[in-house]
Amino acid sequence: MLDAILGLFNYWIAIGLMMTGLYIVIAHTNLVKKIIGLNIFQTSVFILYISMGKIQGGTAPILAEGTLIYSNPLPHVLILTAIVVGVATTALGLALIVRIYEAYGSAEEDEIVNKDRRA
Amino acid sequence: MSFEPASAMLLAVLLPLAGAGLIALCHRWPNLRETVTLVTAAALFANVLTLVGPVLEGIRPDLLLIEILPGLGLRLTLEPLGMLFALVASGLWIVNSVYSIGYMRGNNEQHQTGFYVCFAIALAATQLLAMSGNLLTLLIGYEVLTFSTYPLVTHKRNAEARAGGRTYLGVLLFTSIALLLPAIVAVWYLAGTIEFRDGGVLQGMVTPATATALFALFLFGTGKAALMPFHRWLPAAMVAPTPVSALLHAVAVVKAGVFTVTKVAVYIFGLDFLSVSGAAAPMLWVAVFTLLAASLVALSRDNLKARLAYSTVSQLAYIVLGASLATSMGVAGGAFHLVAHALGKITLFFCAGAIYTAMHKTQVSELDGMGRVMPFTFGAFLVASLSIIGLPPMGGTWSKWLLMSGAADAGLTIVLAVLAISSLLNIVYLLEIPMRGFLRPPAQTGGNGGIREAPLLCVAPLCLTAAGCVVLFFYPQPVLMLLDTWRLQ
Amino acid sequence: MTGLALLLEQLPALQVVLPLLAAPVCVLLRRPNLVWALSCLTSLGCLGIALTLARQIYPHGVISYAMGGWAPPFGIEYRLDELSVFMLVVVSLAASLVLIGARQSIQREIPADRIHLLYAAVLLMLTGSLGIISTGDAFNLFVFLEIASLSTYALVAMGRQRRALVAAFQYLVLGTIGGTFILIGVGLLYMMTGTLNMQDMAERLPPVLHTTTALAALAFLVIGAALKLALLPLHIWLPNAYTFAPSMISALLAAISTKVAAYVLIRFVYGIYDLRWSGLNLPLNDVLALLAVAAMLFASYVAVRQQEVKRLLAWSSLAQIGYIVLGLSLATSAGLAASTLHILNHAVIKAGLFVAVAAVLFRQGGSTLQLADLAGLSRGMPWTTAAIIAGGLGLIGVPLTAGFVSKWALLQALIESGTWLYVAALLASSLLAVIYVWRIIEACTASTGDRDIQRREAPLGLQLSIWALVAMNLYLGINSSPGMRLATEASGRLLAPTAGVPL
Amino acid sequence: MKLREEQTILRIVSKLLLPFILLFALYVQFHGDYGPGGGFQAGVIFATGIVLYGLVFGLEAAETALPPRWLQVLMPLGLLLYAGVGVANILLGGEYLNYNTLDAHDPVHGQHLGILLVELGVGITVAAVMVSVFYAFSDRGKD
Repeated sequence: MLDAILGLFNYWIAIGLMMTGLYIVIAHTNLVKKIIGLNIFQTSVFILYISMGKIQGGTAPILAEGTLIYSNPLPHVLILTAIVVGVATTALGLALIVRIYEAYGSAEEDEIVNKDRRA
Repeated sequence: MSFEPASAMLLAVLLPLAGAGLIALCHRWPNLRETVTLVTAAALFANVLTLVGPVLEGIRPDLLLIEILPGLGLRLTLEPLGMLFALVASGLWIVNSVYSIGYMRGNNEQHQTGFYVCFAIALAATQLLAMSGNLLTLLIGYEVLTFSTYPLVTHKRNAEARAGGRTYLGVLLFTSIALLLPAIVAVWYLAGTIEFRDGGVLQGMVTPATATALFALFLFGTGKAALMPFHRWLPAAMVAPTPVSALLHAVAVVKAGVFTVTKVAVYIFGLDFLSVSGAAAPMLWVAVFTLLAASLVALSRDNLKARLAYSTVSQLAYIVLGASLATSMGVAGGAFHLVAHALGKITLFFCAGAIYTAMHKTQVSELDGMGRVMPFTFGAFLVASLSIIGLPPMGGTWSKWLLMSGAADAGLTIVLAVLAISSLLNIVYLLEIPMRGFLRPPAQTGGNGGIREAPLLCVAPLCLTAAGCVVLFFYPQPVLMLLDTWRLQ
Repeated sequence: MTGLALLLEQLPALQVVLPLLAAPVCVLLRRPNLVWALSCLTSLGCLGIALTLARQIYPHGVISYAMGGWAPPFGIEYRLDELSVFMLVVVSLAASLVLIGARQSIQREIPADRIHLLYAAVLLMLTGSLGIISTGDAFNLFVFLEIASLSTYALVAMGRQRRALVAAFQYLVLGTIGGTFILIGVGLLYMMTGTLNMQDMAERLPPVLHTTTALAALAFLVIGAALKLALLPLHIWLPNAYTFAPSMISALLAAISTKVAAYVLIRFVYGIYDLRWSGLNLPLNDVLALLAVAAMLFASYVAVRQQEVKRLLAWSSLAQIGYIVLGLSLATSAGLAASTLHILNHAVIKAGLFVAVAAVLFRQGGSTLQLADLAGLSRGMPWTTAAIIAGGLGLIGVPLTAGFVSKWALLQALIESGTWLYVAALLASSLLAVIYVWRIIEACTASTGDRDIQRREAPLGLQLSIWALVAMNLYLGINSSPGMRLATEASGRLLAPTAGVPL
Repeated sequence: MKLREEQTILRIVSKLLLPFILLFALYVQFHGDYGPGGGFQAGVIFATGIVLYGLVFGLEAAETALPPRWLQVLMPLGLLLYAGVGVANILLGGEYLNYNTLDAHDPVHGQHLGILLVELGVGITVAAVMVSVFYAFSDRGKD
């Protein structure tokens, strides 16, 4: 039991972050907060990947005397790409929010919906 | 002409289409446009006539146009029943065109070009349907016919027309997509082919229960055959101008429906299989019910066209009945009725249109004494009514005779009784109209302006078709020969 | 080896690189007409490459291309089988036909200083879509998916109304969640198999199939793909995105975005996993089929009630997505072939309709098109009306249109599997389609009454695009044997017991 | 702005730091094939330098140093460099991005050259994008 909690703590952290992020995306009406939630959600996946690559006792994957076990560098590389994708998404999302704010005078989802309904 | 029969078949489909294009091009010159219509109609009829010889010799021209899916293509095959239908449709198109010109000009209708274009397309569809070599081709012809007649039904473009058009399209499309298409797919799945073949394709492939269900799907799915409860579109389509009603009820649409039913019964199920498996029995009673119920409704209608519409529903049930008897005599009777009813009903509608054009009357109760004003029209009406009732010396006699023989063959005495009752009902609701016209005194006093017929272009066709009804009694050989060719094959 | 043969070898990469190169050139060129011409040429080039590849792959089988010379499964492999090349043709064909007509419509709807950016985004979307289809690497697929999605968000945001911004934002949030779900799924699969090459994954998966991780990965992948695909309960982004995007972009989205997502779903559930695996103790087929049926019925019903034409078409797309998913959920060769074919046919039909709507909007102005605005269209723009009718009949599935063929194939597949309830649902959905299509047609032919709307046919470019798509629609409906054969072979390869060549 | 003129320490420190930030970016950029680093990181670090400059000295100053027009050109240029290397590989007879082809005699040298060029392309694009995102945001709301 304890093993399941402590031994797999990295997964628990990832799941916790994932749920937090998704909750923020769903529950908050503020668009900026939604983007933040989205970021947290994505970060949880980054952590999942990176923790996956770590091997106990392994070092950085640079050839050196005396080390036999290396951590897997591939997930890091992948996540680097995923981070870039995440940044692009965030930038685009924020840009959209700025323009939405200019067009509606608000960045709250319910107010925007109301304004559209009235229009 | 020395056409290959196969190319003549293709031409029969392409001619009206080309005509439609030309008509559209002649938009600005009404006289030229009407000439094109008539020339196309005449050319089509001549072309179809060239096919009669080969068909009577027992040849079945066959032409695979395109293969849509493996084993599934557009195929034209001409067999005697289709020949009969093609002949009736193309022949009556000429008459109908002449009448349309008189009617459309007489009433100053709008959108005349569109009217003639759609008419020509509808004719192309009937030719495709008549010559279809498999269910897919038939379905295509059937659907094109539905879509091309929709603008005709909603010709007036007002709210009423649109409501009628919606019912028209709704019922026809609903039945064809929800019932007919699955039936076709099922045949394709069960029998591996949807070609029309002598003796059917389903024998030995399906259980009697499945066959019964399939037959019901086909019959109800063919909404154009107007079996109750899918008959609503026919009265709804009465909003259309009269030439359209004539087309719908006599030439193209309803005949396409009953032709489909007949063809499916003969070439997909096969009459032997149909009678052995008992698949047709339930539908027989649906047809009987429709036949009687529609007659009763017709009795209660005062609007002339509505009465004729319900009469059509009832008459179509005769043909479905003929197919459902599952005897060759019954089918022959149905096929004969297809011709006889076409001639009779087109005359009746022409008359209704002529009355409207000349006097602007639409109700039966307004017709008192009109026979003296429009003697030709009402005379033709009388002749056509007698033909539809089935009294000699009119063509309808033969179809009733054949149908009754078919019923006797099948050992269904009760059907004989039904046919007799129905004839009585026909007498009541159809003969009332010429009776009123000739025997009752005119409703308004001072309306004795002598004879005031509709324009010649309206009256001539209806006299012609009425004469046709008589000729068909004395000279039914061409039709009977075609039917014999079919029975011998 | 001659130079040409050398180049032929490189086609799998060039396919993706061509639009990738063209996109920055567009940004540098800036001149609207030049940029448009370049985009057209590029997509036509992609089409040419796709066709050349198809000629190689259909007779000879899979092409494997080692990106950067690193041999698979270690390097990124571009792996083209019959299905992918089929999709390549669909996507590049749809893009070409839509782009040809896009010039005037885009010029009318987009400020001149942004047009070059729009085309660049379109080309990036094309890059992403073609990349998704070509790649054999699960992570690479994710990256391309995000490239395509990001450019799509930007494209939607270029719509003229401010609601386009909100629609794009909504799409961005849901699309990113979908993409991230796919990322999770890929990660979990990598954990279990130690490889990212999808072919390799498929081979290494069976021993670990029963593990929770492998099943969770499948769940994440399917949900992620369903989000991008807008399968019913995950569809809320789509109607707004289609409605408020610039008209021609709606056509592109309808023809490409969801179709590529459908490909991704097929790849996941048949290329990596296999819905037929008995070890796969999930009722996934049934879940997918039920969602598909729900989409077919519910979305069609909603479409019937719409007043805005683009929104109506969007809901109809949702229903058509239902057909695609229903076919693939059957886990039979016939079902998958029907889905594949419907991807092509629906792309052509819906793109044609959206371009026709763009043509109407071009003459009418404004950015949304109410049904009531269509009144008198059949008089002012008879050809466009004819195209709309042809497309509408395709949506219903009337014979001689492409829609009939795929519906026929789907009906066959359903009957073959004995799923009669689904047959009934398909027919019911077709009937609803009749109603919503008929509402459009009736609106087009309605008389204008007193209002006298001056309308002329749209410019030649738009006409060309419309009629090319309509001609495709009719051609595929009349001569469907080739398409059917290609789709059957594509699904056959995917469902073959030993899929593909050894690595 | 008054506040900005008062921040003497900030201004001087950042002026001192700026060359090193940019230099570090270049180091990360060009050392990427031996140690941790590469175009993404370098691009972001480079952009950080510009962003810092903009924050402290004002947007106008930053835009004089690195005009937005350049960025419009640099963004696609980086992408072109990246894709162009791949196309060059194809033209030299290898697969797309097969750097071995870049040097006919020494594939390893080809690898070095290839990754350097590709990462340079990535770096340019990332830096340009980052800076233009910054410009775009800080430009808002002024008018």
